[in-house]
Amino acid sequence: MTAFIQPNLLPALPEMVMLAMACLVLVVDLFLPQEKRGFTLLLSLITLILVGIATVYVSPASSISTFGGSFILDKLAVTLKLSVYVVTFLVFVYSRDYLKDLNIYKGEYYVLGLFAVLGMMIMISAHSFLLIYLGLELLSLSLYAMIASNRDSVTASEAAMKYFVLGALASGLLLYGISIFYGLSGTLDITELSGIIKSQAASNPVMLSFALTFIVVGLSFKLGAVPFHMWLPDVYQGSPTSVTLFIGTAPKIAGFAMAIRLLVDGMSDLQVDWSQMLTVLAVASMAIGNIIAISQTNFKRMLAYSTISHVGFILLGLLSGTELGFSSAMFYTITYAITSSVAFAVLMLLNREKHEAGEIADLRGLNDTNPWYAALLAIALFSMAGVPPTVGFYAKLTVINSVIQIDMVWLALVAVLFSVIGLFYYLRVIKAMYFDKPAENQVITIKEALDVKILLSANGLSLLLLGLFPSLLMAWCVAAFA
Amino acid sequence: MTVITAGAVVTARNPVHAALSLVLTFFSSAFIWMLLEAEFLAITLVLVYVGAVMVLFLFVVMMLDINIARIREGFIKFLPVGIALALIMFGLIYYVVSGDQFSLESMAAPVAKAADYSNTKELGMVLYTEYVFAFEIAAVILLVAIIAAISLTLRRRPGTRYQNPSEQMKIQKQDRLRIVKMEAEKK
Amino acid sequence: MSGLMTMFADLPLLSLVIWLPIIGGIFVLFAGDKEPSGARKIALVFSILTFLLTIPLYTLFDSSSYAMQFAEKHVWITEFNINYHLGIDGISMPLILLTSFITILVIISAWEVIQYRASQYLAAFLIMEGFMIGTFSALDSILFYIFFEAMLIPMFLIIGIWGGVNRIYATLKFFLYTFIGSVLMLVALIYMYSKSGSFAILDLHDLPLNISEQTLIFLAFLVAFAVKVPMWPVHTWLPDAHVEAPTGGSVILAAIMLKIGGYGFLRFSLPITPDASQQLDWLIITMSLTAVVYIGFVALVQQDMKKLIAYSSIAHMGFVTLGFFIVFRITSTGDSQGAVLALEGGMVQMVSHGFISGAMFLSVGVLYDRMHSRQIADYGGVVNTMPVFAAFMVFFAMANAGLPGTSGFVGEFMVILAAFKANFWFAFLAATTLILGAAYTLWMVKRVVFGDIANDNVKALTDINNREFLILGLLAIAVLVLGLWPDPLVDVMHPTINNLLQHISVSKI
Amino acid sequence: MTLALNHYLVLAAILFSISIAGIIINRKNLIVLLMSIELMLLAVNLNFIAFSHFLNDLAGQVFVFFILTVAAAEAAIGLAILIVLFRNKQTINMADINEMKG
Amino acid sequence: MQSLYLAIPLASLFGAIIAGFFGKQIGRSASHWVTSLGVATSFVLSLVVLKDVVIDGAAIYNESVYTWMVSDGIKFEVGFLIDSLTALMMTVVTAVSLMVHIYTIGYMSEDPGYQRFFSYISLFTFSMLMLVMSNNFLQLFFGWEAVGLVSYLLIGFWFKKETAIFANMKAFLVNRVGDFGFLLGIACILMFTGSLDYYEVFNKADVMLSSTIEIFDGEPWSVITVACILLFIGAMGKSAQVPLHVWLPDSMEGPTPISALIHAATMVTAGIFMVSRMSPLFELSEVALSFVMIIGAITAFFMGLIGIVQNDIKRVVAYSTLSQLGYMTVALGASAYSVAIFHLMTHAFFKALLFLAAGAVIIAMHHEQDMRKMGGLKKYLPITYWVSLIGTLALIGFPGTSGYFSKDAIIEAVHHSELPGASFAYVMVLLGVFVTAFYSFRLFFMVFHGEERMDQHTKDHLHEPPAVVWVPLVLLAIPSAIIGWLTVDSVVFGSYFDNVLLTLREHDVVAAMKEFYHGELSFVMHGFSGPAVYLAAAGAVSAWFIYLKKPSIADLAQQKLSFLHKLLDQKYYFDRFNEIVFAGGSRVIGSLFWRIGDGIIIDGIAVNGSARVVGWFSQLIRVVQTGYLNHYAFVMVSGLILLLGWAVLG
Repeated sequence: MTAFIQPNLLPALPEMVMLAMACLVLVVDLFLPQEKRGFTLLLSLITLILVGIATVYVSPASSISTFGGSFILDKLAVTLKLSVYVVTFLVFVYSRDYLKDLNIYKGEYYVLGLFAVLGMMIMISAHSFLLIYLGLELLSLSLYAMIASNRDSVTASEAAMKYFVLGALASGLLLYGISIFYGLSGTLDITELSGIIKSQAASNPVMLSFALTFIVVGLSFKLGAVPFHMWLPDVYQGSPTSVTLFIGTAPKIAGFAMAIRLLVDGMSDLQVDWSQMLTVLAVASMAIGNIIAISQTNFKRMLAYSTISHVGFILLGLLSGTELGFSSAMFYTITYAITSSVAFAVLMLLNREKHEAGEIADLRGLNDTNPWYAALLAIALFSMAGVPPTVGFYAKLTVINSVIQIDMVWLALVAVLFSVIGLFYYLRVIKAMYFDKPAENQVITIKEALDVKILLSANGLSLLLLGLFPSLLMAWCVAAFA
Repeated sequence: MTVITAGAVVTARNPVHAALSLVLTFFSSAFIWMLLEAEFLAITLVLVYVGAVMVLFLFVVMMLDINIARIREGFIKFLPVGIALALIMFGLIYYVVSGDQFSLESMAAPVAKAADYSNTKELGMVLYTEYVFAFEIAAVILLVAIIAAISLTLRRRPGTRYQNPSEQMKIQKQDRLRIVKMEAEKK
Repeated sequence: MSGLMTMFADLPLLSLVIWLPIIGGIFVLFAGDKEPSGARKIALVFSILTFLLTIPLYTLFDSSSYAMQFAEKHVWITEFNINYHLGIDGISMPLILLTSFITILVIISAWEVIQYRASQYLAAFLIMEGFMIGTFSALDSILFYIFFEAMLIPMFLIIGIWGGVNRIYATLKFFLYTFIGSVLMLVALIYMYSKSGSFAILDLHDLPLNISEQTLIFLAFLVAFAVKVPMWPVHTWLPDAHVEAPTGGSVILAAIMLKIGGYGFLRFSLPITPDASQQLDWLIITMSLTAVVYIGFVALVQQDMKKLIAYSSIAHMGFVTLGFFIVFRITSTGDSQGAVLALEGGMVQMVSHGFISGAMFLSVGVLYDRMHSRQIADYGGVVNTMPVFAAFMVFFAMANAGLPGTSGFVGEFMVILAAFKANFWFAFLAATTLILGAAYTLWMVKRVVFGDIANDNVKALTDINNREFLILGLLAIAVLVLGLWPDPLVDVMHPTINNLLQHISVSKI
Repeated sequence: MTLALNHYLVLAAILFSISIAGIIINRKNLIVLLMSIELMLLAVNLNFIAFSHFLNDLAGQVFVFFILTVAAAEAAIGLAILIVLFRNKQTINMADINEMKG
Repeated sequence: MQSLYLAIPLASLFGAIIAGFFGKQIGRSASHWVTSLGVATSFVLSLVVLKDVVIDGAAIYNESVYTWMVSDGIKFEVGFLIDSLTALMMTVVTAVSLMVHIYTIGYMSEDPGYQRFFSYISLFTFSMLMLVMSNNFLQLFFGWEAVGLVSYLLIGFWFKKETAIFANMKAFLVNRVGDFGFLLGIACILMFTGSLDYYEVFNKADVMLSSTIEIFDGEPWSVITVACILLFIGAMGKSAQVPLHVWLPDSMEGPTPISALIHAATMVTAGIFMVSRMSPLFELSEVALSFVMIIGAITAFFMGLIGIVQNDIKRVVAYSTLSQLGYMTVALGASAYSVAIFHLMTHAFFKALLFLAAGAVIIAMHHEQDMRKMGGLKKYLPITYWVSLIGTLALIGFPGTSGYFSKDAIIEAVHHSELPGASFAYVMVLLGVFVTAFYSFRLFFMVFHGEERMDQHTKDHLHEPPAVVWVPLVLLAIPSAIIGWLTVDSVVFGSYFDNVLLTLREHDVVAAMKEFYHGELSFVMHGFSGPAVYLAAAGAVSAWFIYLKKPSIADLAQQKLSFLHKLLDQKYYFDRFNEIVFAGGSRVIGSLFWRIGDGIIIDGIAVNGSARVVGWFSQLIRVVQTGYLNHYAFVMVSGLILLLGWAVLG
């Protein structure tokens, strides 16, 4: 009987705070009447701030791990967690009025959101298959529920169902891969695993790459890479926009973390294999995402396809297998999350009672009625398209740089050519906002709350700020892999 | 046995039959797990799955009034493709796992555990020490499942009538009483 | 005066002229449309201030040196060794002055004409001015690229919001066309960065590259800049964009944005990939000459004034690229006389085309504001009702046709002279512009300006007002001065061009 | 005959393949789909336990423990969503669930 | 000295600017005063210069005024070269211009564009002076194009007239064709000599002589020949030589004073002047000289022929101008540059006279230009009649008139020339003499003699024009009559052009002629020994016979020779050809390039096509996203299997 060593709990402080607060919110919310729901939001936001403080408080100089090595806290984790908080914070604030309009302004949204954040935090810090799996499931389950939360919506429930089934399938595949790795190594711990893979890489390549494939598929599903993207358009379109906003932002960061933990921390010796696979996936994602997006008329669905193409770009950074590439991908992921939060937020603002704004046509003439929001959305779209001086340009620059550094110029060319195709559909949205006149019957009035306006403006302008001074974020991303 | 029942799960015409086949599959798997000295899990499988989850499934199946007749249409169309895919899948996995690496020669069956070995105890031991964090998370996951299930399925049926006293108190005259002014008829 | 000048010398002038208009644009945006005259005044003040600030760039310019002057360098993005590095030499300085000058005119030209969202319109131009100046003064290729791309956004909006009926097709085409070229350039830049570890343009000049690398990089640059210039056969966006753009947009597009392509060839293609440039010069020369001849014929049959001028722009820009790339043919004759002439001719042509095409578009704008038609057939006998305007129009048309004494002549003259050295047929084909250019321009003038009053609309025309007179007059003076005495312009280029020539004559392989 | 690890793995593979076939060929009934997923998890669990046994390492069993937990939670949520869906569409026929496509 | 030279063109420019920009403010009379005084100043100063050169024998002045541009070590300058040739040209230009200014005061007095007109002709004087005074090719080209511009503006002066604005565009474009060659010629010279300065170029002419250029692969041509022919193409445009002559007759759409000034006396002779100026180059290339001579000869004869069938009074004079320009060109080709310049000078006077006289007739006839509606004007317009007679006699080369000296010298020069084509040219110019005499007197008789064919209303208002009109006529008639006698000695046979016009000894036809030359009188007498005089007389007599004595012959001839008449009436179908082949052809090519090249291939297929392909592809593959859950799963699993297969088997 081995002596039980009390694990160092401190690194997990943020998680604990989050859990405690989430439960608090849950309980408090039960006793709140509908009209005081704002308090739930406030409490949730406070939670995020507290957790943020806790994260900063525990942030280590170098990486530390605890719980028998299954939990790790390093610079990467801190940065990613903080960005998750920030994005979630934004999402929560933006969602308020939308939820009210849709009459689903309930505590569950925030509680589930907080739990999802907890799941993401675990994914980010996890350093064993088990924790990764659990974090992933915690996140996924929360998301399924959030999507379905608009219970009267056919599309929402359909989206939830599709997401659920495919998500379960994907985690089944992931688990299968994990089981094979377990069989090969006898361990669930990623640090130990990487050592074992190192010793087996030469002797047992087929087995390893076989197992690796499942892992990659699982990851690709989470990120939404082609051909494991099928859920994404339907889920984006079908979910309430507030949830789409959430799905489209923070979980991407978590997914990225998962990819780093699994592929980089755990299987860096299989890099040749997963690089190749990711190359295929990246090209397919950029191609399919961009091309299908062209023929979309629904804004959310279009953004879904655009997300797929962006995933392709993130994969570009990852597949390069260099520190530079990882930090680029990280930069890309975080900035993409920030960018799409602006896009969805503006869309949500356009939402009116009984009419869910989602079509590109709904944006017509926005510049005439709300020039400021039109400008913000335009900035976001240009950023997604990678047009300087927005941050999207810089993000693309870094990932393309990372593939060129490994002498894959052709891949860079493919990437930029598809980004040109991509530009087209972003421009179509801008066209609708700026060049078209609003239809007679749809004068868009935005009920803007001041806090939303301020936050959204700051959010939008941050795209420019980061575009001009990418070092503000890039330094962190580089440090995370130094 | 497991295989046959599993096959039955996916091919059964009636979802109830499918569910029952699944129960059988679980049972047979539990035996295999026993064989592999994972007694605790085998029992859990039976208890949790057969006992709880599958019952839940059956509940839902029964609860939802499903038109069974329509359910089988188009089944055949996808059958060949599905089977082909499954066969390829299996072929690939078989190609990999049936290799020498996992044969008895390279990985002998471990010596059977002593009689006083308690799988449950051992499991409990690690669960609350090494995997305590994971355990907590699992708890949270269940919590989320509860919240979700409740929030999704619990609803005020629009058909049911209930009183809301505070609403009733707030009633004003003009809400109930409509005074219609009529113009005097003119010739 | 000298005290004042030294004071200017100490300022970060380039940064000022880049950011001042951008800040001005933001001010104008906030001024809003409630009181459009306020926005207009702010815009005008900022554009004039910017122009005044660019004057010291000329007066303080040391035209005996090829070194980058007024240089500013600040660390910007450390992760990629990207610096905020500005500086100008003899080929960028004139273009900056051109930019700041033309912007003033554009702002004035919008004065009463643009009523719909005037503040956004003016702001777009001011912001674009900053970007364009930035493009010309950037010494870091990423900085260049950012400005290069960023200016597409305001232009995209200008055409799309204030443009004509078919504006959406035109503006999308414009944006996508340009973007496709520039992304390839980006890849090339990053590739070179991976080789050299630097994005500094001057470092790239010295970066050794083998011939296949050079060829690919050259082609990437070619696509980027050829689209911008635009060269045949990637020119088709330009007529569409011009036709649909509002007057100011056309002016900026023709007068300055096209120049960025030409500038790019000088700043990037030639010095970075000299060997590939030499090997592929036939390609560029063919494209340029095709532009001159083919486009000349196409311009001849246009029914739309703006389209005609747009095509003539393409043809004229053909001289720019021709001038830049016949250099190798000239040097290979063993006697390099003519090479400098060719390069400087291309440069002069760019500046002069800036004035002339701007003036032509403004002239068409003057008509359009009155009649709301660009169709040549709708006009006739304008001289009867608008004599002063007609005088300007004929003058600019003559300048467009390359009449000596106007700036339009200088560049073409220099390039044709140099082309003769390279090959008789180059000069022959280039010189056809004398005929074709005159033919399409004068034919248009004949149909629009001369003749008896064609219809009642023409009869109702009123002659240009003081504001329009001011714009056209300023341009006419510029065109004339440059035509009668181009030396001040050419003089500042000598060291830079000589240095460039020296540089490209050394193989990188 | 002693069962080697291979045999268990092959069995798991068969289960796994069946479950995949089940997901694909099942065009009509969502519930069966959910069951197929349970089947897949079972296959995985079998893998884990077999490995755990042959490696003489408890970690695999712990993992299975958690998978079971999660699967239960998943089933609960899945069925909840199913009910929501059914209430909205009066069907769980997959062929009818294609509101969104393209 | 330089300021004097500078003042000459600037005086005219000043007038032009004042009248042009401030014409409205200063009014009509002030406009004509300021411009006429400006030109008068130029004229007086030109005389001073002429005196300096001729009498005082001032040294050749060759200095730059300012540096236009320096590039590539080549100095592009604006400067003056003042020698005897320049002085002569300046005097001729300013003299004729002054006359035209004065004449215009009367001629245009009722035109609304009065100030504008004065501004233009002053501007023209300035441009022409810049052209002739230039010491380098750049400035030459400047002036060359500037006079073209003013010509354009003046032909289209009555911009409401559709024919006028067509004619001015045509003139400009045809000139541009010439300039096209001219510019290439300049480029050729610059590239082989490295300079644009006349003297530097002439000094390096041997470089050009010794170099070759392969315009077509494997066929080295002498650079000097190429350069000279290219330059001459410029001259062909400006001096209206076949086939670039088509613009000149149409240019008669402009007001008559400018027909006199620009399209007869000065601008069209710029080509002649230029070739003379370049004599040190042309001398080096016999091919080029032959080319020049043949073109000139064709022009001289065939254009004269057209003059016979024209009924528009100005067009007859215009074709005569063409023909005379041909004569000058022939002289150039024969290396008799001084003779060409001599004819240029005399022609300037008598042709300006003829045009202005025609103008006087036209105003008298209330802007009727058709000769068939004139006749018997002698008694109404006596002064005009007499000056016209002088002009006509000078034109046909009546012995003793200025035209006689110059034309006869040309014929003699050609006669002596031994270049290929000279004998052809000789026949042509001789026949040309007959033709010239014929159409000149045809015009003369149809206008001033015979029955009065005008209507009554016109007849009632016929009267001699005002003094401002007839005084210039008289002033021009004097030199037309006598200037040949006065100057032939020095200009052609004397030393006037020594060191200015270069003739190689083997080409020196003038030297050959000198052997027979013993003073003006003997020259006149000598003429009777040649065929020219008799041919001229025959021409005059036939004209008298056909158009006065027996007018029926003309109609008969027209019927009998209908083919020939039609050919001439249609001007050898040059215009038709140009309109269909060049103008029409360009438009067809343009349309093809535009609609097919740009529209279909580039935009349709490449640009929109690729966009459409992407769009189509997008529609195609979005079908995969069926919305069915099991399809989704199918895609995912397929992806998995592919990856697995690749990982395991690959």
